Amino acid sequence: MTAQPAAGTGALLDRPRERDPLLAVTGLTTSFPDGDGGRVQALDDVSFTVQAGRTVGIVGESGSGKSVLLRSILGLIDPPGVVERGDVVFEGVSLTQSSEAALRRIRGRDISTVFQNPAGALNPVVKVGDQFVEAVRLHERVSRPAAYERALALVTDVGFDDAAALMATRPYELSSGVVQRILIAMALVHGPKLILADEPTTNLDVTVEAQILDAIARIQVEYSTTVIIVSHDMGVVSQVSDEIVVMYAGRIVEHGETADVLTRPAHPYTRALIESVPTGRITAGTRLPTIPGTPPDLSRLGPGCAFAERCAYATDRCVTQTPPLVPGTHTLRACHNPLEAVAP
Amino acid sequence: MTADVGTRAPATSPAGTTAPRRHPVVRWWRRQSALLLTGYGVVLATAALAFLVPLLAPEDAGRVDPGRAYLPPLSDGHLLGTDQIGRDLLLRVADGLRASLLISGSAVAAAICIGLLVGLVAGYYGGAVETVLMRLTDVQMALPFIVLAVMILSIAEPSYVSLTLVLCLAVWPAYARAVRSSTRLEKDANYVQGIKILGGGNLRVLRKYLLPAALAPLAVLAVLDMAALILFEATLGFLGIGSPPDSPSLGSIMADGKQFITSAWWISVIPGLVTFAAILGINLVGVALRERKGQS
Amino acid sequence: QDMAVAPADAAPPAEPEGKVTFLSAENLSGDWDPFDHTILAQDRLQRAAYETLVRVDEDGEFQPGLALTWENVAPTTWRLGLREGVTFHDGTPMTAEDVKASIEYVSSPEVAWSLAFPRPFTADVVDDHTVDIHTGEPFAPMPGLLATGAAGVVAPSELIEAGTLDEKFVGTGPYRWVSYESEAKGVHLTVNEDYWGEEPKIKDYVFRYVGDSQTRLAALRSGQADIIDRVEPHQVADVESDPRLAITRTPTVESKWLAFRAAKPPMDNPLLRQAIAHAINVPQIVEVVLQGSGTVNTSYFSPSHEFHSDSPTFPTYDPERARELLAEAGYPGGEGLRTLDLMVSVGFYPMTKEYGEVIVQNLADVGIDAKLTTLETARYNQGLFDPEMGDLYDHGWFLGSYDANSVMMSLFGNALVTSVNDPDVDAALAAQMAALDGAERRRLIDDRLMPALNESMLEFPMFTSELITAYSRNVRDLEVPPTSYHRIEDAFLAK
Amino acid sequence: MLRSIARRVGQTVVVLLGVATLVFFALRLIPGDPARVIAPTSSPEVQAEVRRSLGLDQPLGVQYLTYLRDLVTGDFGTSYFFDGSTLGLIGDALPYTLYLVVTALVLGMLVSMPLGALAARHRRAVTDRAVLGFSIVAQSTPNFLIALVGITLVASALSLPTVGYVGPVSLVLPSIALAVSLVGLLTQSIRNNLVTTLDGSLTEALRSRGASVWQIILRHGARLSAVSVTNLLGVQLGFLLGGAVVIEYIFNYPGLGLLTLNAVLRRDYPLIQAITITTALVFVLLNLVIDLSHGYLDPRMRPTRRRPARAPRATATVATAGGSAA
Amino acid sequence: MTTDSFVCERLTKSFAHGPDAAPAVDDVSFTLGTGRSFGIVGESGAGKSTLLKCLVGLLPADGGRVTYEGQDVGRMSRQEMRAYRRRVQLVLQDPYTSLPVNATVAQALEEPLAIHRLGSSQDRRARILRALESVSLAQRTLDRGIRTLSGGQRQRVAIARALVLDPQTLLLDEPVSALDVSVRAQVLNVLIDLQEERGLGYVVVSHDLNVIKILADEVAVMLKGRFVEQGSATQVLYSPRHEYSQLLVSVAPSVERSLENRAQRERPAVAGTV
Ligand SMILES: Nc1ncnc2c1ncn2[C@@H]1O[C@H](COP(=O)(O)OP(=O)(O)OP(=O)(O)O)[C@@H](O)[C@H]1O
Ligand SMILES: Nc1ncnc2c1ncn2[C@@H]1O[C@H](COP(=O)(O)OP(=O)(O)OP(=O)(O)O)[C@@H](O)[C@H]1O
Ligand SMILES: [Mg+2]
Ligand SMILES: [Mg+2]
Repeated sequence: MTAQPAAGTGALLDRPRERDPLLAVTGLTTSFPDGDGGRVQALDDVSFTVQAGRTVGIVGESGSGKSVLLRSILGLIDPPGVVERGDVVFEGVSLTQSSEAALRRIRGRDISTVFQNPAGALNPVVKVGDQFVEAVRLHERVSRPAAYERALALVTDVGFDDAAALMATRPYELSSGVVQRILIAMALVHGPKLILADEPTTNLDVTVEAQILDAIARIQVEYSTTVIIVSHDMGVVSQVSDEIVVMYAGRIVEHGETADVLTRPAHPYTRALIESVPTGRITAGTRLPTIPGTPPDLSRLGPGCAFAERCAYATDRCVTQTPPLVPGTHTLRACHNPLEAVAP
Repeated sequence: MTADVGTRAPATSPAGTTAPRRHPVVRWWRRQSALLLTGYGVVLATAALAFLVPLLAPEDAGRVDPGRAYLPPLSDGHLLGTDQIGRDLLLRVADGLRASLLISGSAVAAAICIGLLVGLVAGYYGGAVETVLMRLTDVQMALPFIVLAVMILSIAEPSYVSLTLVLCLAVWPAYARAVRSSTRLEKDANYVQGIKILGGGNLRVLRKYLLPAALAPLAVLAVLDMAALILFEATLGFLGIGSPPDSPSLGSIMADGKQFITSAWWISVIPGLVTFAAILGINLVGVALRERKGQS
Repeated sequence: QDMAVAPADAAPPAEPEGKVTFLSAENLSGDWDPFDHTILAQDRLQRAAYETLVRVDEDGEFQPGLALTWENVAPTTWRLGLREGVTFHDGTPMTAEDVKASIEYVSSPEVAWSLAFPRPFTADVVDDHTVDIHTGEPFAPMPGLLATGAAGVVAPSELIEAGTLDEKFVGTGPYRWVSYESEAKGVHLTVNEDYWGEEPKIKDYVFRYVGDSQTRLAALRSGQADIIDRVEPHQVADVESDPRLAITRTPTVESKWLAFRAAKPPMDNPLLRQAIAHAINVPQIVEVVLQGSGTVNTSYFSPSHEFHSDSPTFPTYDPERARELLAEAGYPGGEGLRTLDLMVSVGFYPMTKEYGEVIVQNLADVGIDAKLTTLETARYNQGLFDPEMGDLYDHGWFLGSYDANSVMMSLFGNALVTSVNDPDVDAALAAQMAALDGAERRRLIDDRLMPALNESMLEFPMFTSELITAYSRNVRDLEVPPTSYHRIEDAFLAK
Repeated sequence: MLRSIARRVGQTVVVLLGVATLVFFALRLIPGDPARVIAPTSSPEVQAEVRRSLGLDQPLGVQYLTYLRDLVTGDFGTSYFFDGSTLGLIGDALPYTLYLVVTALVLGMLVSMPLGALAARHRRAVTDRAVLGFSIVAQSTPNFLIALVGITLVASALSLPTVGYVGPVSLVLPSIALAVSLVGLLTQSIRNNLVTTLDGSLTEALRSRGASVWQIILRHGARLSAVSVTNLLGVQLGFLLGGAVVIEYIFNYPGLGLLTLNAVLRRDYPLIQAITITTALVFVLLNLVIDLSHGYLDPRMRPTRRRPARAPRATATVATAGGSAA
Repeated sequence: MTTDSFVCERLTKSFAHGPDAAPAVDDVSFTLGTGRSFGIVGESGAGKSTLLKCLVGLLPADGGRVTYEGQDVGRMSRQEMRAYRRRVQLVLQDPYTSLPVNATVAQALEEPLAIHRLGSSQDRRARILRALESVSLAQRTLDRGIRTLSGGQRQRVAIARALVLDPQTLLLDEPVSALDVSVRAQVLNVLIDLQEERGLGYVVVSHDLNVIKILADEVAVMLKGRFVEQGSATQVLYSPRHEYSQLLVSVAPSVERSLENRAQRERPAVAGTV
C-alpha cells in the first residue's frame, strides 16, 4: 500500500517534481528571547517536504530544534516565541497564514500528534474515557455515547482487550506505555492525514518501545497515514522511517532516504552520529568514536556552519558561510565539504 | 582527548560579532522585568525616606510644638506639613516607616530562624518528631492571629520587641511548613543520597545542603511576608495597640491622625499613602521575584 | 448652654412615638446593678429608668425628685419626705423601705459608688413615706449627693436583698427595660406607661456603645443614629456644615486631672509636683490641642461647680517658676531626677495621647525627662487605682453633681489615685462638709481647702472638659446639662 | 477512606486541645488581674472574694483540669462582664461574622475567578500585566483604609449603613473592605495556577487536539487549580477572621471580631478562651472540609489510592500545595 | 580464594508490605571477582537501582546478606562504613539531579575529601586534579558551577567525585542513559579508560544493552526484582536462554538491524500488552 521506493541510490532526489507534497515547509525560522536581550534561534531556515504516505524521521541531539519544528508546523509557538519567517503548506493551505480558528479545525483532525511525555498529555485526574470523548467532540458534533463507542473501538484496535475498563481509569493510575498507546489511539480518532510523533518512545522500556513502534508502523499501513517521527535515537528512526532528516542547531544538515542517510551520509555530523552508536559484535572494552565538544549555544550563533568547530573537515569557508541545503550525490545536505567529495 | 569545556563559558564566549557586549549594569537592567524595576524603585524611595531623611533632618522627629500645629503640606520648612501637635510630618512618617520596616524585617528574620529549625528537624527526621512539631504549627495556625496579638500586646508593654514577637508568631508556622515540605522532598533527592554515598552524615547534609536549599525558596516568601507584616503591624497600630507612643510606627501615626481626615487630611492620608507605598513596593518585588523563580 | 432652635412648625406629638438611638463613646458594663459601677455612660443611661431623690434643674437649683422634701432635723440627720403614688417598673409601689435599702446598699463599702459617701451613713424608716438619714458628722452636701448619679437613685428593696439588681433596670423612671441582646446591639428601653410624671414624647430609646468617633459620626450622618456622644473638637466643623445635624457643646463639671503617685520618690516631693504643675502649658493644650474645647482651670472646682471661685495660688503656666521650684526641690535643671512615667488613657477622652505628648515636651523644656505610656481603657481603669503604676497619671473624674464634694472626697479623702493623704487637706475637707451654713462653707472652701490643695498638689486639675453632642435636627428640645445627664424624656422627634 | 477521615478528625481534636492548653496558660501567665478590672475601686478583701468566686485562687493545675473538664462537657464558662454563658455570646456574634466572611469570600471569588482566568488566557500580554498590577495594588491596600474611605466618602453618598447590622445591606461596605486584599491574592493564585497548566505539556497536547485556550482553562485548568486555590482559601480564612476584627471595630459590626476586641481589652478570660477555641474550631473544621474535598477534586490525593502497577517515570509531585502531614 | 569483592546472597528488599506487595529486589545472589565488571539489564522498575543502593548500604536489606571482601555490609559500624565508602562508590542514575546544582565543580569534588578529612589542601588539590584528568575534563572546569554544565560534563564530574576517594569498585547506575548519543560515547570511553588504568571493578546497571556490552564481563538480566538469567556477557547478550532475555535482545533498536530488516522488508513483531 505504501509507496515504497526501492532502497536504492538517492531515491529522494529522484522524486518527481510535479507531485504535490502533503506538507511543505519552506524557510521556517523560529526564535525565542533568551532572557538576556538576545534571541535563541531555535529554527533557522528549515525547508523540507513530506509526500503523502511516507514516514519521515527527524533526528538530532537534544536542543537541536526538533520539537520547535513540530510546534511551528502546528502554529503552537506562543509569544514571546515567534515564527519569524517561512511558510508551512499543508494540502495546499498555508498554515502560517491561517487564523487560529482555522488551525484549531486542522489540529487533531487532519494533523494529530503524539508526544514524548505521555503522562503530561492527558489530564491526570480526568477519566481516560472522558478525555477521549472530549477529543472526539472537539471536531465532531456527536453524542457522548457515540463518541465513547468510537473511542472504545480504537482503544481495542491498538491492542487492549479490556478497553472499557481502561476508559474508566484515570491516567495517573496507568503506566506510561499504556498511556502512550491510548494517546496513539486518540491521535487516530479523526482519521488524520498526518501524524506528528515527538519522541514517542523516549523514556520507555525497550520492550514497550518496540510495541509502540510496531503500533505506529501498523497504523501507517492500515490507515495510510503520513507520519513524521522525531527522535534523538538513530536506531528508532531507522526502524520506522522511509526518509531521515538530520537536524543540528536549528538547521537541517541532511535529508535523504533512510538507507542513503544510514549507509552513505554526506554530512560529517550525520556520520559521527551514526558511528557513535555501537554496531557489530562489540565486547567489553570496545571504544566508540566520539564527536569532540558540545552543541553550540543557539543564542550566539554567527554565520557559518554551526558544526564547524566540532568538525574534522572544517575549512575557513565553513566558519564564514552558512552552507545551504542542496542536493548531493545521494541526499540533500548542507555542507561545504561533504564526505562524498572528500576521499573515502 | 581532553574536552576543553572552559572556553565555552557563555559569559566569556566571544562567539559571533552580532551584538556588541553591553555594560553589565545595562545587561542586568534589561534582564529585569518592569514589575521588578518598579518595585525596586518604590522600595528604594521608601527606604530613602526611612533611612536618609532622618540623617538630613534639622531637628528631632519628635519635636512637639503646638504653636505650629495643623500646617498643611508644602508649608514653610515642613514639606509634608505638621500634625495635630506641631510635629513635622515628614520626619514623623520617616520615623514610623523605619520602625515599621525594622519591626517587620526582624519579625520575618526571627520567623525564618524558627521556621528553619522546626521545618528542618521535622522534615528530615520525620516520624514522631515531625508529628509533634507539625501539630504544634497547626495549633499556632489555628489560633486567630489578631486575637493572639491583641492579647499579648494588651498585656506586655508595647515595644519593638513585643511587636516583633507577635508578628513573628503570625508567620513562623508558614515557614516551618514550607521548610518541612521542601526538606522532605529534598532529603530524598538524588544529590543528598549522593552525599550520603560519599559518607556524609546527617548534620553535614542538613547544614550544608538542606539548609541552603530550604532557605532559597523562603526568599520570595519572606519578601511577601514582610509586606504582609507591615500591613499587620499597621493594623495593630490602627487598633491602638501598636508600637509605643514615643516611637510610633506607621499604623499608629495613621490611627492618631484618622480623626482629622476631614479637617486636616494630610495627617492620616500621608502616612496612609506611605504605608501603602511601602507595602506595594515590597509586594511588587516579591511578586516579580516569584514570577522569575517560576519561570526558571 | 446652647440648644438647637426648634423651628416653629415642630410641636411635640400627643402620644409617645418614634425611636432615638444614642451612640455612646464609653462602654456599658453588662451588669445592670445601678449602684455598682463607675461608668459614666451607664450612669447616664440608667437615669432614664432610675430616678434620684433630689433633682437639679437647668439653673442648678435643687428640685423635688422622688423626695419632695429634705431638711436637717438634727445636725447629723436629714429627713426625706417621699413622693406618693410612685411604682417601680415591676409594679410594686415605692416605699420608705426601698429608699432605706437603696441608701444603705449604695453606701456599703463593697459597692463601687460608696466612694462618694462619708461614713457612717445609715437610714431609718420613719413611716411609709418618710426616711431619716444619719451621718457621723454634720453633712452639708447631702442634697447635692442625693442628686448625684447613682448615689441618689432608688431601686426595689426586694431585688437588692435578692441580689438580682444586675439583671435589668427596675426603677421608677420614665423609661423601662426592654432588652439587651449584645453589646453591639445595645440596650433598648421603652416608655413606662405608668410613669408618675409627664409622659415622655419619644417612645423607644436605644443606647449603644460605639468606640470610634469616626464611626459614630458616620452613623449619625447615615441616619443610623440620632444622637452621638463625645464629638471630637475637630469634627465640629463637619457637623456644623451639615444642615441635617445640630450640635451642643456643654462645659461639664468634669476636670481632667494629672494625678501624682505621691507615695514613692521622687513624687513624694511637693515642690517637684508644684514645679510640674507650673511647667505644663495648659492654655496651649486647651487652645490648640483641644481646639478650644474646654476651659483652663483656675481652681480645684470647675466653673460649673457650686462654690467655684478663682483660687489665687492655683498654679498657672510659668516655666520660670517651674525651674525655680525644680531647683528648690533639689533638682536644679532636672539634674538627679530620673525619667518620670506619664500614663494616659486612649480611646475614650479626646486627644489624650496628643496632650500627653505636649506635656512630655513641656516637661522637657524645663529639664524634666518624662516618658509617655498610653493605656487602652480597660488597662487604664485597672491601673488608675494602682499606686505602683507610673508617676503621673492622667484621668478624668466627676460624679455628675454640681457639688464638688464627692469628687474631693474620693480623690483626696479616699486618696483613690494618689494613695497619699494630706492632713491639711483632710481637715479642710471635713470642715467644709460639716458647715451646714452655705456662706460658712464657701469661706472654708476658699480660704482653707483651696490653699491646702494648691499647697499639697497631689492632683492637678488641668482643665474642665467640654462635652460635645451632635444629633439629628429631628430631635428637638434635647438638653445636655453640665452634669451630662441629658433628659431624653423632655425631647421629642419632629416629623 | 473512613480510616483516614477518622485520622484527620483525630488530628483536629489534638490541635484543638493544643489550642485550648496554649490559650489557658497564655492567659494565666499574663500579668493583669481580672478582679481589679471587675471591682477596681474595691478593697483587697472584696477583690479576693471576686477572685475566689472566679476560681482564680486555685492552683494553676487544678484550674487547668477544671477548665478541660468544663470544655469537654461543653461548658465554656461565664463571661466576667456579661451575663450568661460565653457560648451564648459567641453564638449571638458568630453568625454575623460568618455572614461577613462568607460574603467577602464569595465576593472575592466572583471577582478573582474571571480576572485570574482572563490574565492566564492572555498571559504575559498587556491584559495580564494590568490584572497583575491591579491585584498587587489590591493585595497591598490595608483593609482599614478601604473601610475608612467607605465610611467617610461612600456611605453617605449611597446612604449605606455604617454601623452595626440592619440587614444584608450592612454587609456591603465591610465585606468589600474585607474582600479587596483577598481578591488580590486569589487573582494571582488562580492566574499562576492556570498558567502552570497552560504552560505545561497538557495544554500543548490539548491544543494540538484542536482545543481552544478558553476550553482548556474551563475544562482542565479550573479542575487542576482547584486544590491549591482551595488550600489558599483555607489559609486566607484565618486572615479573613483576623481582618474581621478591624473591620468590625470600624463598622461597629456585631460579630465575633468586635466581641474579641472588647473581651481582650477587658481581660474577660473565659470569653477570650471561648472565642479563641471556637474560632480555632471554625478554622480547623473548615480546613478539614477543604482537606477532605481534595480527595474529590484530585483523586490522586485520595488516601487509598490504587497504585499503578508500575509507577510512571515522570510522576508529578502531587502534594505541592503544603497540605498538612498525612 | 579471596579475590571476590562482592558476594551477594539471597538479597531481598521490599518497600511496601502487604499481601500483594512484591519486593523490589527478590532473592538476588551473585559473586563478583575483584577487578571484574558485572552488568545488570532490566526494564524500568525491575529493581536495579534498589539493588545498587543495598550494595552500598544506603538501603538496609530485608533479607539475605551482602559482603564486601568478606565484611558484612549490613553489620558495619559507623567507622567501618566510612572506610567501606572509600573503597566502594556509587554513581547515581541521573547526572542532572545527583550533584548539588549550586556548587562549583571544585566544591563538589572536594566534598568527599572533606567528609573523610583526607589530605592537606595541597594534597586535596592534587587528588582532585587527578580525578578530573581521569574523566578528561580540563582544569579550568573546576571553577564552573555545576548548573552551567551539560549532562555529559555533569556525569563526568559525578564519576570524578567518586574517583577522588580512590575506590576499588565503582557502582554505576545508568551511567549514560540521560545523555545525548554523541556525549554517551565520550563517557563510555572514559569509563573504559578508567578500568584499564586503575583496575577498577564495576557494577553497571542499564537498560541499554550496548552499554552493558561495552562495560561488563558478566551480565545478569533482571525482571521484577529477580535475576532471570546470569552468565558471561557474550553468552547472555549474544545467545540468551531465558525468554525475557531473548525478547530484550531482539527488540533493542539498532541501525544495523534496521538496515538488515529494510533489506528483508520485515520487522520483528512484538506481542502482548505492556
Ligand atoms: N518556549 C521556549 N522558550 C525559549 N526557548 C525555547 C523554547 N522552546 C524551545 N526553546 C529553545 O529552542 C531550542 C530547541 O528546542 P527543542 O525543544 O526544539 O529541542 P529538541 O530538539 O526537541 O530537544 P529534545 O531532544 O531535548 O527534546 C532549545 O535551545 C530550546 O532551549
Ligand atoms: N524509596 C522507595 N519507596 C517505595 N518504593 C520504591 C522506592 N524506590 C523504589 N521503589 C520501587 O521499587 C521498585 C524498583 O525500583 P528501582 O528504582 O530499583 O527500579 P530500576 O530498575 O532502577 O528502574 P529504573 O530503570 O526506572 O531506574 C519500583 O517499583 C519502585 O517503584
Ligand atoms: Mg524535544
Ligand atoms: Mg534506576
